[in-house]
This record gives sequence, structure tokens and C-alpha cells, in this order.
Amino acid sequence: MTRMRPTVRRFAASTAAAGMLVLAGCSAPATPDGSAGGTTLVVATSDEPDALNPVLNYGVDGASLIFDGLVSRDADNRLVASLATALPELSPDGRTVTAKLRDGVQFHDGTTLTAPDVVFTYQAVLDPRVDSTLRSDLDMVESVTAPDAATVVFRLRYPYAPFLQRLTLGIVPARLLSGQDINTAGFNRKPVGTGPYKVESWTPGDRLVLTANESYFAGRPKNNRVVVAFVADDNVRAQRMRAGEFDAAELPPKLASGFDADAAYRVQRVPTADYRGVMLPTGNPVLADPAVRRALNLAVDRAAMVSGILGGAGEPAFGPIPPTSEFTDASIIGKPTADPTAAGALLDAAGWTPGPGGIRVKDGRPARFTLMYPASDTLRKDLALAVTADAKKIGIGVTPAGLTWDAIDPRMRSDALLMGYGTPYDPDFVSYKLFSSQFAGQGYFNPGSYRSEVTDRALQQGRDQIDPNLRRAAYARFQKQLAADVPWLFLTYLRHTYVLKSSVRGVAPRVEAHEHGVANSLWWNIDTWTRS
Amino acid sequence: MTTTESVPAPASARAATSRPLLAVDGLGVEFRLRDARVRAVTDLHLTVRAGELLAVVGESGCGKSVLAHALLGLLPGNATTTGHAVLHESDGEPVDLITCGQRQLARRVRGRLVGLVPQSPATALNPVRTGRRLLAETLRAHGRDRADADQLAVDVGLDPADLDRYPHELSGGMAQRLVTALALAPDPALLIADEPTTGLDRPLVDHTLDLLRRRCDNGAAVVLITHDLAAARRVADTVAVMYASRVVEHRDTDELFTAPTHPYASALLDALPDRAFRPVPGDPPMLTALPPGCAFAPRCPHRTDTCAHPPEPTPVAGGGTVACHHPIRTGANP
Amino acid sequence: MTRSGRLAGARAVLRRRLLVAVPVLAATSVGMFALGAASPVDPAKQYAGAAAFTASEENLAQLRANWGVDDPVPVQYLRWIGNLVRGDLGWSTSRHEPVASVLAARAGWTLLLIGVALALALVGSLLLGSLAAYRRGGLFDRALRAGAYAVQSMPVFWLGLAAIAVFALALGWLPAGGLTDVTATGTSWGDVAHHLILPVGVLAVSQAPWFVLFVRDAVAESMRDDHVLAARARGLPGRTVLFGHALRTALLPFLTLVGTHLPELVGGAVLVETVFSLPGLGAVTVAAALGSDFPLLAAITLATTAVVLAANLATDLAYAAADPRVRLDG
Amino acid sequence: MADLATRPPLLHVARSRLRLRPGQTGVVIAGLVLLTTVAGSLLAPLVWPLDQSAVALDQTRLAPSWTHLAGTDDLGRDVAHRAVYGLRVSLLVGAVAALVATVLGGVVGGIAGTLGGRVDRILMRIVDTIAAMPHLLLGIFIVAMLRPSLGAVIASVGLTHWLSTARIVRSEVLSLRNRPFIDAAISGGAGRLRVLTRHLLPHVLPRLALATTLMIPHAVWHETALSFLGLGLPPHLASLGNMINDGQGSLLTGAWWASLAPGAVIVVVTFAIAVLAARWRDRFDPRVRAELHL
Repeated sequence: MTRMRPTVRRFAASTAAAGMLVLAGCSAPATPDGSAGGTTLVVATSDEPDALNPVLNYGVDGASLIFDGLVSRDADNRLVASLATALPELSPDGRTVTAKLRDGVQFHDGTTLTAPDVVFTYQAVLDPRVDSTLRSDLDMVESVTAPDAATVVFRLRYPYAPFLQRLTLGIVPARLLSGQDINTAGFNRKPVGTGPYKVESWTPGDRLVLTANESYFAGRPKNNRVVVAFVADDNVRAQRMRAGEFDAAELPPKLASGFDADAAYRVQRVPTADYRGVMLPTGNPVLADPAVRRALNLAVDRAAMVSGILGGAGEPAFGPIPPTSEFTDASIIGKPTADPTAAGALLDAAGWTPGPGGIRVKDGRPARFTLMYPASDTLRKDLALAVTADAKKIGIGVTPAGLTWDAIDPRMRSDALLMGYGTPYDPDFVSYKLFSSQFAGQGYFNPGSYRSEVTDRALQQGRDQIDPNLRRAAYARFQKQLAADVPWLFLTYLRHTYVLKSSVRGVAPRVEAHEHGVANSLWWNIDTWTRS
Repeated sequence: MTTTESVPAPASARAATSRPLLAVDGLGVEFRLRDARVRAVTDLHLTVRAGELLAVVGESGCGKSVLAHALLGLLPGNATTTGHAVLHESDGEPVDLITCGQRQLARRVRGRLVGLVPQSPATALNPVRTGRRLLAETLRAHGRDRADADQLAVDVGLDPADLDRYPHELSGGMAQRLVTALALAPDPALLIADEPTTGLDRPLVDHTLDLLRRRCDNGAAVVLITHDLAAARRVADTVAVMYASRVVEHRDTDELFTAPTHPYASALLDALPDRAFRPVPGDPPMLTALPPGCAFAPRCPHRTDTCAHPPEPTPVAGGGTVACHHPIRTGANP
Repeated sequence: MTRSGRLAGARAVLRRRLLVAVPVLAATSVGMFALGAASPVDPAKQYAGAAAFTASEENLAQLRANWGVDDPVPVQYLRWIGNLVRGDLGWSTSRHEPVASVLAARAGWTLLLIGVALALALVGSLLLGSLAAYRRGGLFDRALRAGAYAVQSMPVFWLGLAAIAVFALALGWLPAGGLTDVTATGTSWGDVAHHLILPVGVLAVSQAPWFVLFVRDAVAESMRDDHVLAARARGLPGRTVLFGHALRTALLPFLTLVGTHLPELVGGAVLVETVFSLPGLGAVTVAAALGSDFPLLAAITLATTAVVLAANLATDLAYAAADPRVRLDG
Repeated sequence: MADLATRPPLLHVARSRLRLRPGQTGVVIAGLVLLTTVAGSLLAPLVWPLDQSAVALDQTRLAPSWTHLAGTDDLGRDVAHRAVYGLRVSLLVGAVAALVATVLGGVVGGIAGTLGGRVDRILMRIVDTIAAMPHLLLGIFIVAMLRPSLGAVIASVGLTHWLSTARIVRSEVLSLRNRPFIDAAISGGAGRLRVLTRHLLPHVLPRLALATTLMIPHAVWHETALSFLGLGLPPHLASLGNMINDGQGSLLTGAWWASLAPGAVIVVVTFAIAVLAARWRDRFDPRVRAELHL
């Protein structure tokens, strides 16, 4: 079927549709398979979730296909009501949020969604016995209560501007999970939600088969089934895409570009907030010198990385807030190409003089540091090597080290690390923990122990203020301070690249986050996709 | 060698009138080793007539068994053969066993025309098959009824019940009789028996020898390879004495035993317990380093300078040949 | 020896082997656990996985308490081995599901891959090796030996890549990976077979040289055995001599070789599964190693060892069954 | 006779090897190939230095040409240049790992052979059991627990490859123990350790040297497989396994050459060693001599 020529397929589809009309007129609904609205769509990704349970970190930013949150996001990443009847209201003191539930929403097993389900979901995340790593994100929640079956009230410990953004978490049915050990519940493999698709089967390492939820509250999906194929290997995924097995697949930029010339495919390069950069720890004697950090910032050739490593699918990055965000500050954007002369002048001025082997020296200390990267990540390896090569040109010796995460862990205070993060939803989300001195030296949050009073204040204001203009000003100060201090060497924003069959209709790319897989990928709205 | 036709075979009293079945003519076998060449058979001439029992005798390592394997085309890949060995089948084309190729040998010759009772029966039996299965397989391959197995066993003096044992469960004598039965199964025109009496006690030796003799009396031919001179004397019509890859004397049995002409044959006879019981002096030469002339010369009491040249087989009075520059004259050594 | 006597002997061998294997396996498990305990890897972080990046210290401390990873090592070992004996293989931190269900879902495919590849390699090598031995030193023999040495020199994953490049990419005859067509609703055997041709072929070809060379040498040598020469001298047809006599006796040591070669085959299967992205144990093993998933790795290693030991025992018993000379006194 | 018995067999080996006959051209070619590749890769830092972390983002994925004999990879690095160093890295890792395995196997085999009895039985049972563990799986387990690194790879190879050495040494020691000169030493009052070091070791050493040499290709394979799985050396290092792993991605975008050269290097070196080892075995295998049935 997949290899059928377009004309033939269109003919087959229209005949089937005509048949449907006739049948629909005189009998009960026929089996939808093969009908115009009854296609099976196949998408492929490398990221397989560990468990299909929002409490255990599945699809927490919404678009999880199986679950719905109180709110969700549209194609422009604006919040819209989902299970809630309208966007929940924040009380004037910023510490109470009340949500009214939509009427008559049913879980896939036919039971009705009520406020206690919502309460259960959030309380499960907050329950210390549950291995949910979302807990630290919901730190501000003091209590969740259900005054009646259709109302949920969140009480916060402190005012938190972007709290509504946290309400995308999918709601699970309390009935199926209460009293169980959520960490190991069978629900995690065969979940029940309210979303557009029901889980038909999940073969770990192979595929997740979803079928349309006929009674989805926002309207039945325009297709019948969705198969998510898990293919960890990029090359195999590309090969199988080429063989026509998938309607859409995420591929590394270089492999995706192989489909550019083929009219049967369409390549989508989706802008993201997903950045890569080098965390420069202040605990390193060489990197502690701001001059070295600034010189590196000038010396890296971001344009070459975008073209040579990302195959053009990316943008140079100069800060943690993506250019697509309303909070971005254009003044920090520098030259995309390297400026070794300016970098050299900076180092000269700071007293780093050329030494033996082309490595600069200051006070008898050679300008050398180790750059760690996770060994299993090819992209980060490539970027680390590119940084190494650029640094060498200005007399800074970088030793790349490919390690596992647990080997990287204890060394982050003193060795540089190629990291990646980023979310488009709110500037507070990742940056607060990454650059606030409160989190200095705490795990992966601020491993380099970057401390700046200006930054701390700006981040806190961005969180406390509800007024968007005040927030924007605060984040502008934040970005400028980072650009001056260079605690991170921001390199590139990625574009997530997807290859689609040209026949697929209804695709609406939106700015993506660092984390994307089954949920929150190009197919966030796959329930509206069709094939022409 | 041009002397082939002129060399008369010993005129056996018992088989003088029958036609020649096998004519071996200038047969040579050489093995290539990594760092040496071994001549195992050199310029060998023999004739075997139907109904004749030829005994080939000699010390071990003189090339007797190689001769047997050469006639059956079973030499390993590093062996090269020269000469001819033509087998005259009673009803069919003559076959040259040396040149006819493996296909012919496998289809026509082995088993049916030339049978072999192999040396060392303990290793010559497939360890994972019972005697009955081996016999049945052989009978079937030659179009005979597998039920003949019991009769064959009886013929060679084996209890048919023993056929159901595995080779490692058989005694040496039982194994010897089993391999004999296997060789007899296709009823070959020429049977080569390579040391068929080793490991047998006296009555069984006699039984086996009688069996071979009976085959000859029924018109088949037998080549008995043995180092047992007494056995040869008991049943053989003619005897060929081999020394260091060559046949040094080939004569009628009685004549050889009464008046050997080759010094080696004479020495061998002297080693018999019922004679002088005096071992042949010295050691046989290595086949890798044969002297250019007469191989026996270094051990020979009669050697002269002429022995440095290889002696040709020459006729002896009364039939047969001897290859010696100084043959012992009849009557000179009464 | 009577049949029942041989059976009793087999039972005795089985008992004696188990008596030895169980303590040794237990000792091995202690060694493996000690290595795991000495490992600098933090199981709590392994459990949290990618989410560890956004998890707080208390979060991780709670995870540690939940999983009891702060108990003394002997306590942990006894708990682990106790659970193991009771059939609870533990919880896989990299797959976030019970180890037993990982094994159950995937071992079948690996066994299928290994089984079919082994069968193919055996049949192929017996046939080719025997033919080469029959015409020893001939063109076929020389070509086969050269080919075997060449293939023996190729890493199996490189061979796999080459096979993909040729048969999947250049010629487009066969799928490059996966187990079934992705839109297939169920597991159709025809579909699986189509997907397994390349991986099975690559694994079989990569393992075949050892077998081919062994068979070739053993049969060549066996062709010079007295009893084979005797069989030829009896005028038995070439096929009977080769397969009924020469191969038959050469097969006996071959059985042992197959047994000792099994671990090699398992290693090859891991690599082949990785190259062809098959959902077998190989892929999870690598993922588990990257995630330092001790329970899963230990279970897979111990389970394969037990299977190999059992297979070795089976080949020994088969040897004894096939060779009347062998007595089963252990 | 005692004189003959005490002479190390390797001397005979060396002496007889030098005589060359026409049928040995293959061996000569294999030897030369091995010698040049190994020597070339070992001497490479002197003549053709490589910056392991250098990249050239403007020269990515160039097809083989005269400037880049085996093309360039995804990061614009010369594949031929890195293949030479890949062999070097893999050989060094292989040699060290083989040495570790030999020492470990030597100690275990020596103890088993010298002490004999129950110790011997227990040690050999353990050897048998570990032999039943798939090398690669055990190696993966070791690497995973020690975390992928150079040391972990060496430990992984060393801990999985000592079994054959242990068996060789044990049987060698056992056979030597029955020789008269050992009896003489023991009855002369020499201690166990002294007998082991002064009398047994010199005999076993040549065998050990040979075993170590023959183990190197296995060690290289093991390292390559681990690196290919992403569990070996740091991925930016030019090792043969890393290069094939990298090249896997290039295969689909048409840059087939990126995995060709490193694979070919492995094949050529292993093949050469296999040819030499096969000839070696032919020479000293008594079965081949027994071909003549007289």
C-alpha cells in the first residue's frame, strides 16, 4: 500500500469514500478501516518513554496523545483550556489557582473525569514514595483540593508567575491507581487517559499502537490509528523512512537532508528552544578568569557549527532564551563567525601570553581545561571537538573527554561540560535553576556554581512579577548579565528535523522544547492529520 | 622399464594353467613430504592368475601395505604413482587400476573386483556402527541381500550374535574376522588380505588361511600380505619377497622355501624359528634414504662393488625372478 | 551397555554437573555483585534516568531510600540473590520494568536469531566442509579455506554494515532492520522471516568459518582414517563414505566444538542485533550497559551462562548418545 | 637427553622458520603486510602526527582522492590518517590487555598446575564456568560497572581472555612436573616457589610469549566491538571500533568510505595473523606429519 502511486491511491480512497456514503445512509457505521478518515499514521522516533504515566514524567508539557492536562498549548504555544472549561484564574495574591472542569469528559475505560482525579494526579507527583522527578517543578504547590466534583483549587506556597504553564500535566484516573505502588503499576504499560488516542498495545523497543478515542471530548481524531515506531538507531530509521514505512520520522539533520530532493517527501526543520552550550565552571582555575570565558565566546565559530555539524538545521545561540520567545533580548546577539583576533586581544590584555606548544600561559599556569561530553551523544561529541579546534586557534588547550553521565557527575564543578537544555514555554522554567546561585553546585542545575547578584535578582523578579512587561525587563537584565559573565558558552539552537511523506496534511510545526519524543514532537496535533 | 615382457612369472604348480588376472607392471609409488621424498614402491612387477594365492612377504615398512592401497587407489594426496596394474575381468574390459581414475575405481573396482582385508581391524571398523549395519550396508551397495550377513559371519568363524556388537566391544580376533567378512561380502575377484592373521590364535589362523585357500580353489585370486613366512608357506602358490620398496625375489612357494636365491630371502628364512633362528643382521634402510644401488647391499655378506648399481629382476631357473647381482646358486648352499 | 544403563548414567552426569555448576555460578554471582557494588555508579541516578537532570538532591535521596541502595553490600547481595532464587530477577533501572518481563519479551527473539543462525551455520559448514575435504587441495577446497579465513577476519558488525550497504541500500532487496513491517497489526511469521534473512545470514556467515575449517580438517583427517579407507575399499558409494563414515566420526568432536563456541555466538548476536536494531536482548544489553543497569546486566549475563552451561551439557550427552564408546561415568 | 629437554622450544621454532620454500609466498606476504602495518602504525607519531581532536568543518565527507586517500568523515577528518592511528590505538590497547590476560592466566594456571589436587580442581572448574560466559556480555558487564574508559576496556579484555592462558600454563606445568629435572630440584631441597620461578618459569615463558602474541588480535576485536557499541574508548579517539561506529552514519548519506578503511585495516591485519598462525599450526601439528601411512 505504501508504495502505491498517488493517483491510484487517490482513486482507491475516493471509491472507498463513495462506498462509505452509501453504507452510512442505510446501515450502522461500517468499519472505518480503509475509509478516507480511517487511515493509520506511522511516526518514528528514537526516544521511547520509560513509562506511559504523566506522574512518572511522560509528556508533562502536554501533547501526550493519550492524556490531557487542565490546559494545553496551541500551534503558537499559547495556553488554551483543555480539561478546564477556561484558562484557570490566578488570585490577586498570586497564591491560589482555581480550575473548573469540563463536563462529561470520559476516560478511555468509560468512567467520567472528576476533580478528585486531578487532585490524585498532583498529589501523586508530590508523594515522596512516588519516584516522580517532577516534584521539584511543583515545589510551590502547598495543597490541591477538590471542593466539588468539578472544581480544583491549587494553593501555592509563594506567588509563581508561570504556574499556569505547569497545568499541562496529564490527568490520570484515581480509580485505577489509588492504593497501588505507582512506581511499578501495570498502568504504566497500559495506561488509561482522556486523550485523543487509546493505547492498543505497546511492545517496548518496537512500537506503540494507538487507536482513536471515538468519544474524545474535543472531537474524534481524523485518523483511526497511530503507530509510534521506536527505532533507536538513526540510520535504520532513515532507511525505513526511505522504504516508505513511516509517514513521519525524526532524523538527524544530515540524514534528513538526503530527502530534500525527493518530491515524495517533505523535510520539516522545526525551530526549537533546544540549545547546546558549554558549561564553564567557576571552580576551574583557568575558566574562573572571565577573560578566558569571554575570549572563548568570541573564538567559537557558531556559523561553521550550524553548517558543518547541523547541516544548516539550527541557529547560532548567544543566550538561553530562544529568538522565538517574546522574552528574548536582541542586544546580546553577537557575530555568528569566529573572531580570533578580538579573542586574542582579550587574552593578551588579561595577561595570558603565548607559551610553549602554542598554549597561552599566565602566572605559570597554562590555559588548559577539560571539556566533557556524554559519550553516547554524537552531536555533543562533534560540538565538543569543534570547540576544541576553535580554542586551539587562540592558544587555549582543550582536552575533550567522552564519559558516561555518572562519570561526568562528580567532575562538573571543575571541568567544562557540553550541555543541552531549553524550553520555549517560560524563561523561568530552566534558567531559574540553571543560573541562580541558590542552586550552585546542586546536581545538574548550576554545576559550575555561577554566582551573580544581578542575575539572581533578575531571575527572582521574573518569577515574582505577574506583569509581562516587568518580566520582560527582568529577563533582559538577566540575558545581558549572562552575556557579560559567560557562565555558559552558548553555541547553537537546534532545529529538530523531521521527514514527512508529502501526502500528509495538517502538520503544524511549533517551537519545540529540548525534550520531545512520543509526546510534544511534530506530531503534537496528529489527531488532525490526514493523508491526501 | 623395458624388461616387462621378458620376465617370466613363477610357474606355480597349482595355478599354472589359469589365465593372468592381475598384471602389475613397473609400479612405483612415491610420497612427497615436507622435507623428503619417500619411495615406498619401486619398479614392481607381479602377476596374479585366477585361482592363485600370492603371498607378499617382508619386514614391516618395506612397502607391502602401500602396494595394497595403490592397487585400490586409496593412497593419500601426497602420493604419486607410476606404471600400470591391469586387471583382466572375466567378462569385461581390462582396467588399469593405476590410471583409470577414482570414478572407475569406486564404481567398478573396489569391493567387487578387488577386495581388501585391511590391516589392524581395530581401527578399520567404524566405531559408531555395529558389525551388522556395516555388513548390511556393504551387501546392499553390491546388490546382495542383507540377510546374507549371518552366513558370511559363519563363513569367517564369527557367531552371528556378535554382529550386533559395536567394534569396541569385540575382541581383536572377532574384529579381524569381521573385517574379513566385510571384504568377502561383495565376493571380489581379487582379494588383498593385509596381515589377516594378526592377533588370531592358532586355530583361527588356520581357519582364516583355509578360507583364503578355498577362495582360490574356487577360482578367485588372493594376495596375502604377511610377515608370517609359515603362513605363506602353508597356503601360497607363489611368494614375492619385498625389501625396501622392491620385490627382490618372486618364485613358486616350494622352490623359494627350499632354495632361496636372493641373499635377503635366504636370510629371512634363516630367521625362522624352525631353521637357524638367526635374525637378519643390521637394520633395514629408511625409505627416505635408499642407497642408489642394491638396498640390501649394506647388510649383505655377498656384496661387491657392482652392488652400487641397482640390480634388475632376472629369471631364475625353474621359473620366477630374482633381483640380485650375486644370486645364490641352487645346490651351492645345500 | 544397555539403554537403561546409559540413561541412568546420563542422570548421574546431570546430577554431578549440577552439583558443580550451582556453587560455581553462585560464586560468580558474588563476584559480579562485588563488581557492581564497587562500581562508582549511583543507582538512584540510574533510576531517575534523563529526569535526574531536573531532579533535586532530596528527590534522589528519596529514590535511594525507596530502592534500599544505602544498605550494606552483603545485605543487598543477600536480598538480590534471595529474590533471584525466588524467581524475582529485580527491577531494571534502564527499562523501568521488571527484569523478568524484559527477558520474557526479548529472549525469544535472540534465541530465534541464534538458533536459526546456528542451524544454518552448522548445515552449511558440514556440507561445504565435507565437500572441501573430499577433494582436499582442490580448487573448491582452496577457495573455501581462503574465504573462511577472510570472513573470520571480518568483525561481525562490519560484515553487517556491508550487508546493509549492499542488500538493503544498493539493491533494495531486503529490509535494513527491524523485525516486522511497522504497520503490521500482528507478528506475521512471513514478515519476520523476511526481516531476519539479513541478520541471520550475517550471523551465520560470521560464525561459519570456525565450523567450516574444523569440519574440513576433521573430515579430511577422517578420510584418511583406517575405517574410512576400509569403507572405500569395500566399494561403498562416495556419498555413503563421506556422510555415513567420514563425517559421522568427525561429527563427534564437532559437537563439543559447537558447545564451546556458543558463547562466541551469543556475543555475535549482541552485535548483529545492534546493527539491525532487532528487539532482542542485545539492544537492551547495550542500553543497560550505557545506563549501568546492574540488575538487568547481571540477570542477562547469568542467564546466558546458565543456558550455555546447559547447552554444553546437552552436547556432551548428545556426544555420549552418538558414540557407543563413551561411558557416562562423568 | 636432559640437555634436549631443557632447551626452549622457541629456538627450534625460530631456526626452522627461517628456511623458506616455494609454497610459502602467502606466508611471506602476510608477514610483510603485518610488519609494515604494525610498524607503520607504531611509528606514525614520528612521521605523520595526528591531532586527535582536530576537525575541519569545511571539508566534511569528501570522497577518496589523492589528498585524502580514504576520503574524509563527517567532521572533515582524513579517514586514512585516522585509520593508521586507529590501528595504533587498538594495537596498544590490545597488547596491554593481552599482557594483563597473560599475567592473570599465568598466575592462575601456575598455581593450579603447581599445587594440583583440590586447588587445581576448583580453579579449573571456575575457568570452565567463566568460559561458558559469553566473552562480550561479560566484557560489557565489566565495562558498564567500571564505566567506559581506557582502563575499563583493558580490564574487560584482560578479565575475559585469561582462560586459555591459564589452561596452557597449567598443562605445561603439569607435564613439566613429571620431568626428572624438576624431581631432582625438589629432592635437592628447593622450595616450591623456587622451583616455580627458577625451573618452571623459563620453560613456560616461551609458550606464554606465543600465547600473548596470538591473543592480541582477539583483544583488538574485543576492543573494537566494545567501541562499536559505544562502550569502549572515548568516541572522539581514533580507534578502529569508533571509526566504524562513526562511519555507520555516513553510510546512509553516501559516504561509504568512512567505515571502509578502518574495517579493511582490521580485516587485513587479522587475516595476515590468521595466515601466519595457520601455517604455524600446520608446521607443528603432528597430525599433518602422520599423513603418510606406511
